Amino acid sequence: MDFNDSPEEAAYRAQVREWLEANAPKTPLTFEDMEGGGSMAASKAWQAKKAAAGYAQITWPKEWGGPGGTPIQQVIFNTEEAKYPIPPNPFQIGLGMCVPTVMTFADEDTKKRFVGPALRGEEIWCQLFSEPAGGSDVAAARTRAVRAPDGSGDWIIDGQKVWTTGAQFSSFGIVVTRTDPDAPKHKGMTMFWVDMSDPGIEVRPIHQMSGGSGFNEVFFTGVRVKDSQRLGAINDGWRVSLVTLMNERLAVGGATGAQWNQFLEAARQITGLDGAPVIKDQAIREKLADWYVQAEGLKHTRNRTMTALSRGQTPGPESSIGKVVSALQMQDLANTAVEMLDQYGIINDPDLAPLGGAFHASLMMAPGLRIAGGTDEILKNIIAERVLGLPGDIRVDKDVAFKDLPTGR
Amino acid sequence: MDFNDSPEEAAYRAQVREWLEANAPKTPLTFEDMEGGGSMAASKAWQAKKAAAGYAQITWPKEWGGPGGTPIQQVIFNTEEAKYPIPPNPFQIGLGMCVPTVMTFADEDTKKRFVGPALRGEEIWCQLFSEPAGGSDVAAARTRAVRAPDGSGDWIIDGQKVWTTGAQFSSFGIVVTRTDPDAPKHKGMTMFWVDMSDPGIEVRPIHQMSGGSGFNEVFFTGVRVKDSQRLGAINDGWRVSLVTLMNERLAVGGATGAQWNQFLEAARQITGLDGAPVIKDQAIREKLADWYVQAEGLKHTRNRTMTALSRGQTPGPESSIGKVVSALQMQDLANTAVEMLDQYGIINDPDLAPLGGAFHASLMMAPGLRIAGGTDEILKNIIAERVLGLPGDIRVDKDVAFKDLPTGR
Amino acid sequence: MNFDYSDDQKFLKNEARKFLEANCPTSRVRKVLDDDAKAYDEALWKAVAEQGWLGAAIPEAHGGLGLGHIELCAIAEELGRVVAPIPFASTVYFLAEAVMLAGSDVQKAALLPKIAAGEVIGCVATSEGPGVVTAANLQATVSGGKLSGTKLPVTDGDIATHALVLAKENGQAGLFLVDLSSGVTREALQTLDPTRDAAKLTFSGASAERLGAAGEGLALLERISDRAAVLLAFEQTGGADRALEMAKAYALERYAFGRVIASYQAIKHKLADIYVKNELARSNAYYGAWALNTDAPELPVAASAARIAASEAFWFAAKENIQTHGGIGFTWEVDAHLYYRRSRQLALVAGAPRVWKERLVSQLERRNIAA
Amino acid sequence: MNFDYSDDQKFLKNEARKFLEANCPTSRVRKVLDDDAKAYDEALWKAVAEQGWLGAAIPEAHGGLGLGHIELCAIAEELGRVVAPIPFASTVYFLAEAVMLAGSDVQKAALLPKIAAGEVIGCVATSEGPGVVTAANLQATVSGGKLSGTKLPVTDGDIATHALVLAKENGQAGLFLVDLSSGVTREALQTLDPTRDAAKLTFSGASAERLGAAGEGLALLERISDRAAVLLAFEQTGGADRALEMAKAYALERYAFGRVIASYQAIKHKLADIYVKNELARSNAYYGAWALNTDAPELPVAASAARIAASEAFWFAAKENIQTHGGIGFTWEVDAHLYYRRSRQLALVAGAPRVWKERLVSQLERRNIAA
Repeated sequence: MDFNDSPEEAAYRAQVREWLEANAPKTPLTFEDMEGGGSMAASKAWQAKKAAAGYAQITWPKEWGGPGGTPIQQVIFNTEEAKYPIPPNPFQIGLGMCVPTVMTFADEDTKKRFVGPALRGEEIWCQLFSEPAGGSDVAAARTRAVRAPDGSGDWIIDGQKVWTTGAQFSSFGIVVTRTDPDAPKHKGMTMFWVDMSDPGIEVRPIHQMSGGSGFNEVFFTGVRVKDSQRLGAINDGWRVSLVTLMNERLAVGGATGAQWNQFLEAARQITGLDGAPVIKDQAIREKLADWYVQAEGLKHTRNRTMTALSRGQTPGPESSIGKVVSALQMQDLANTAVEMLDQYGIINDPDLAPLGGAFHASLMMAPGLRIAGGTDEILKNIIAERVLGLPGDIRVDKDVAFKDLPTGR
Repeated sequence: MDFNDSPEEAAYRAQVREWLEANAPKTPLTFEDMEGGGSMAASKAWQAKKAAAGYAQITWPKEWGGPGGTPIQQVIFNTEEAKYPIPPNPFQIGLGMCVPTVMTFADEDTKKRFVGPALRGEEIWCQLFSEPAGGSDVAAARTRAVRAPDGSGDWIIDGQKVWTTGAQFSSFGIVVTRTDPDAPKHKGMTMFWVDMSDPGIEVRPIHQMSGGSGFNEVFFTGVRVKDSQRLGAINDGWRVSLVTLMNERLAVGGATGAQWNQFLEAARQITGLDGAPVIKDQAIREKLADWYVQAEGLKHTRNRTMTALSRGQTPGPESSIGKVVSALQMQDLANTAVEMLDQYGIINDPDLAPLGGAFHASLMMAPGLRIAGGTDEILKNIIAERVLGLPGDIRVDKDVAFKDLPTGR
Repeated sequence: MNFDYSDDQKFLKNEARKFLEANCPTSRVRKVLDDDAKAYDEALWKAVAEQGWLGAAIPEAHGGLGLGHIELCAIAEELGRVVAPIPFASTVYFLAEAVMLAGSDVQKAALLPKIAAGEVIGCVATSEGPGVVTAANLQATVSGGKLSGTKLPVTDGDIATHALVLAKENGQAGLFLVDLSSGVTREALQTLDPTRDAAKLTFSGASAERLGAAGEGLALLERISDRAAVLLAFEQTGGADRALEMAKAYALERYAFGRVIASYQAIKHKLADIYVKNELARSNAYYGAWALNTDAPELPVAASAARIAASEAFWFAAKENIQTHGGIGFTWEVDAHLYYRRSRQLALVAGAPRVWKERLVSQLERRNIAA
Repeated sequence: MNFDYSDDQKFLKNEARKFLEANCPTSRVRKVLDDDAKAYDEALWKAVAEQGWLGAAIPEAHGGLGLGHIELCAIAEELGRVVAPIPFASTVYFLAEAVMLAGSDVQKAALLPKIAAGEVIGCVATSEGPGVVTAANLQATVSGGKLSGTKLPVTDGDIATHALVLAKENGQAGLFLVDLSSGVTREALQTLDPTRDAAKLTFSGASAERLGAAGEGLALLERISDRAAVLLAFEQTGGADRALEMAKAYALERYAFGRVIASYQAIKHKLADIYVKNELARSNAYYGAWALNTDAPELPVAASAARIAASEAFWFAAKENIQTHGGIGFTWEVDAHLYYRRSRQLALVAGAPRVWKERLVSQLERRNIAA
C-alpha cells in the first residue's frame, strides 16, 4: 500500500510534466484578460494546444483523434495540469458525453465533420435531456419531434429543455425528443443532434438562489432538423441516451466550497461563548474532526479508485459516494461557520465576511449541489440498486402509453 | 394558555385525590412482596379496587360496566395515580384493545361472561396478531383456521404468533387467523377469541438482547375453538382487527430509560478530556440542550393532546410523534453516556456503572424500543400518510390470492 | 389543562392570516428582495399598524390594544408564515418589550404610543464584529449621556428611529435607549436575507439614556432577549410550517417515474421528519408563550428551549423544502429560498442557537443543583 | 498509485476468511457469550497461533512471520467480521506493538517469540475509573520496580500473562511492562460485550519494568495507541461490513406487504447510508495502514481519523442492522446484538471516539500553524 507510480506511470508523468512546464500558462487570467470573452478564448487556446499534443481526450481511440491512452494516464494528466493556473474547461460535457454519443450512432461523414473541431475546442456541445416535467426522469421527456408535413423527411421539434449547462456558448447539442406518445415512455423517444444557432432555439439563463446562472432553459419552437441528424433508430432514443449517460466521466472530482481547514482558520479568530476563540469550543472541535474524517475518507476513496485504474481494473462502486457526502458537508460546514459568527453571520459582503464571504457562498450553493447531477435521494437509490443490488423502486409507468401517464407540472 | 383545570376537572381531580389517598398503596412492593406471584396479586387487587370505585376504565360506557367518563378524566386519574407506588398494570392491552373488540362483535352472553372479570383484573387478555412472517403487516397472518372435519362447526387453529405481550399470564386472547388462502390477503382472515389454557396452545418467552423477556411466542397446534368464539363474520377478520387497532390507547406515555437530568448529574462527576468534569465539555452541553428541548417538546405536545381532550375534542395528530423521537433519543443519550465514561464504559455491572447501570440498560433496550409497537420507519409512514395525507406505499399484494403472494422467512 | 390558543385567539390568528394572505403575498416580499434601495415594505408596515398589531401587547393606557402576549405570539406566527419584510421584531419584540420592562414612565409615555402607531421603528445594536459580544470585548462607550462606537450588523438600523444599544459606561456594560435622529451615521450592509435589511451604525455623541440599573446591561439584555426569543420562535415556527406546506404541495403535484414524488418513502419520511421537528418547536413555543404571558420564573429556560427548537425546525424545514423541490427549488423564481434566507436571519438576529444552548444548560445546571 | 491490498495480501485475507468461517462461526462466539466462566475461545486462540497470525508483523528473528502491518490489517479485518472471541487485540495490537516499539533487546527476545506462539496473552491497564485517565488523576504507583494500585476495566485482564500498565513513578506517568504471575489479584467484571471479558486488577507489589524513558509514559502510550487504533479500525470495518451484509441479506429475504423490504426506500437508503460510512471508514483505515506500515509522521493524524471513522461506521451499521431486522433483530437468538455489543467494546477499548476527536483536532491545529 503506497502512493507511488508504477514505472510506466512515472514515465508518463515525467513526459506530461515536461510538456506542461513548456506549454501550460504560468499566471492566472486577470480580470482584464477575462473580459469580453477572453476567458473563453483562453480556454479554447489551451484545449487546442492539448489536442495537438495528444492530451485532450487521452483515452479516446486513434480513430476518434485521441492517443488511445489509459484512464490512469488521464488521471495523471489531470493531476499535473491542475498544478497550473489553467483556464476553465467548458468542453467536458461535450467531449465526455455528447460527442461519444454522436461517434457511436452517426455515419462516417458526421464523425469527420465533428470530432476534430470538438477535440480542438473549436465547437462546444451541450446535452439537452432534462425537462421541466422530469428532472431525474429523462424518459419523461415531452419535447415533441414530428415529421415535417412537406414530406422532406425532416423533423420539427417543439418543447422545452432545462438545466442545460453551457447552452449559451454551445455550437451543437444532442436532444431527446418524444416521437411516439402512444408507446410506453421508454419506447417512444428519438435522439437528434441540433445546431444551436438554428432559428427557433432560444437559450435563457436560469437565475439561481446563489446569484449564479450556470444553467439554462432552452426553448424549441418549430425547430427543423434533417433526418440525417437523427442518432440511432426512431423511437430508440432511450437506449441512445443510456450510452450518453454511461459515458459520464468518472466522478473523481472533489467537493467545492469552503473546507475544514478554512473553517479551522476562521475559528481561531472569532470570539466564542466565553470570550475565548471559538476554536476552543469542544462542540466546534468535534464537528471539525467529523468533517476532516469525511474529507479524508473521500480523498482516499478517490485514491482507491485511481488504484483500480492504475491496475487496469474498473473502479469499484465506492466512487459513487462522493457528492452525497460532500454536498451535505458543505451545507453543514457553511451553516456552522455562519452561526459561529453569531449576529455578524448575516453579513455576506465579501469585504466584511470571513474568507471573502466563502462560507456564505457555500451556504447558498449547497442546496443546488445537493440537487444538481442527481439529488441526495436519487444518489442513494443508485447506491442501493447498482452497488448493493437491492431492487429498483416499483415502476408504475413501464407499460402505459406515454400520453396516458399522470403528470403534474 | 395555562395549565389549570376547568372547574369540572378540578372537582373530579379532588374526588380522585381523596379516593387515592384513602385507597392507594403508600409503599412500593418489596422484593419479598413480589416473589411467587406477589406482584401479580398486588396488581389484581389494585385493579379490583379501582373497578369497584369506577376508576378502572373511566371512559367505558355503563353497559360495559364503566362509569361513562371522559378521556380527560382518565388522564386526570392516571396523573394522580402515578403519584403513588402502584403495582404494574398488566391489564391495558386486554382492556384497551381485546375486550373492546369482543364487546363490539360478541353476543350478549359473551359480553356478560367476560366484561366483569376483565374489568376487575380477574382475567387478563392478550392480543395474538403478529406472526414471524409479518410483524407490522398484520394481514400477512398465516395461522390457519379450518372447520373441524366432524361437522360440529368448530374450527381447528394451527400456526404461530409472536411478540405477544403478557401471553404467559393471560386467561384469554384474540387471534387473527387465515380462513381463505385463495382470497386476497385482507379478505381471507377471521378473528376468534381463545382460552389460553386450551390444549394445543404453548407459550414460550422470547429472550431479548437486553436480557428481558417481555414478549412471547405462542404456538397453536390443533387448537379447537367453537364457532361461537368467532368475532365478526367469516373472512372479515381484517375489519375486526382494525377495530382492535383503533382502540389502541392514546400514546400519552413518556419515554422510558435514563433521561437528560440523569445524564447531567452523571456528567458532573466524570472526568473529561482535560481533567475537568465532562459537564464542562461544550459538545456534551449542546447534546444536553438538544435532549432537553426534545423532551420538553414531547412533554408539552402531551399537554396539547390533553388540552384537546379537556375541550372535548379529538387530539390532533401531534400525539403520534412520541415514540419515534424518544426511542432515538434514548439510544443516543445512552450511547453518549457510555462513551463519556471512556474505557470504563464497557462495565455494565449495576454496582459499578453510574446510576446502577441505567445508561447501559437503556443502550440495550433502545434497539427494541425503536422497533416494538411500530418501527421508526412504520411510524414515519403513519405520520406521512395519516397526518400529512401523503399517498400510501404502492401495494402489490392487494389483488393477489394470499397463497400466491411471494414470501420469505 | 388549557395549553393551546383560546377560541378568541384562534379567531384573531385566522383574521391575521387572511389579512396577510391579501396584503403580503411573496410578490410583495420580492419587491424588497430585489430592490437594494428598499429596506422594508412601508405600505405593509402602515397597514399592520392600522390593524393594531404593533401595540397588541402594549397596554391601552399607552395606546396599545392591551391584549397580552399570547395574541402577539399568534400574530408573530402569521408574520413568519409570510416572511413579512417589515421591522416588526426589532420594534415590537425588542424595543417595545424593553421599554415596557425597564423604561421610565416618561419613556413609556413617549415611546409606546408611537410604537403602537407605527411612527417609531426600533433596532438592537449589540454586535460589533464577528463572534459573541461579551463584557470584555465590548467597545462602544457612553460618557456623559453621549454614545460613541460602531455597531454591526444592526437589523433595521438603516430605517430605525430608536436603538437599544449595549455600551460601556464607567467600565461597566449598560443598555441604552438611543434616539437616532442625530449623532449617528448609517451604512447599509449586504446580508444573506435582503428582505430584512441591516446596517452598520457609527455613533459619535448620540444621546443615550440608560435603561435599568448601572452595570446591569447584559442581565437586562438577557431578560429582553428571552421575551423576544419566544416571539421569534413563533415567527420561526410559522415559517417552518409554511415551508412544510410548500414541500408537501409540491410533492403532491410533481411526478417522477409516473408517480407523484410524495409517494416515495424518501420524500414521505423527509416530510414526516419536518413535521416532527415543527411540532416539537410548536410545543416548546407554547410553553415559552405561557411563561412570557405569566412572567413566570421559568421564562429563561422556556425561552431558550423555544428558540433552540424553532431555529432548528425552521432551518431543517427550509433546506429540505428546497431539496423536495429538486432543481426548481434552488432557482431565484421559486419562493423556497426566501424561507431558507429567513431561517438564517431569524436564527442569528437574537444570538445564534449555540449561544442559547449554552444559556439553557447553565440554567439547567443551576436548577439541578437547587433541586 | 497503489492504495489497496496487493494480490498476495488479498490471497492471505481470503485464506483468513475461509479459515475463520470454518473455525469461528457465531455458534462458537456464543459459547463465550453464554458461559460466564469462559473468558475466550482457547481452541480458536491456539488455531490462530498455528496460522502464524499472532506473529504476522513480528520479525522472523523473533519467531514471527515478518510480513508487515498491511498483512496484519487484513487479518484484523477478518477477525472483526466474525467477532472473534480471543485476546488478539490486547496481545498483538498492544503488547507486541509496545514491545517492538519500546522494548529492550532482552524484552523483545523474551516476549515476542512467546507472543507469536500464543503462549503469552497481553492486556492494557490504564483506566482506573469512570472518565478519562490523565497524568493528574492517575493513582497506580511504581516504586522500586514494584507496582501497587487498581486498574479497571482491563480487557483480557483475567487471562493475560503480561500487562502494559500506566502508573506513576517518582510523580511522573510511566508505562510499565508487568508480569502477572504474582503480585496481582483479578476479579472478573460484568461488561456489555461478554464475548470479550474484562477484569479488575489489583496490584500489590507486582514486578514492573518501565518501557521507554522516565516520565514519558503518556507519550509512549499514545504512540502505541496510534498503532493499535489502525489495527482496531480494520476490525471495526470488518464488523461494520458484516453488519451491512446481514442487513442486506435479511432485507432481501423478508417480505412485508407483499414485497421484500429491500424494495422500500426507507430500507434502501438506510443500507446506502451504512455503505457510505463503511467506505469512508475503509478509506481512512487504508491510509492509517499506509502510515503504520511506513512509520510515517502522518501516523497520529491518520490513526485518529481511522479510529473515528471506523467507530462511527461500526456503531451505525450495528444499530441499523438490528433496526432492519425488525422484531427478530433484538432477540438473543439472532446474531445482530453480537455486533452491537462488539461495536461498543471496540469503540471504548482504546479510548472513546471523543477522546480521539480531540487528539485529531489538536494535531490539525498544530499542523495548520506549522503549514
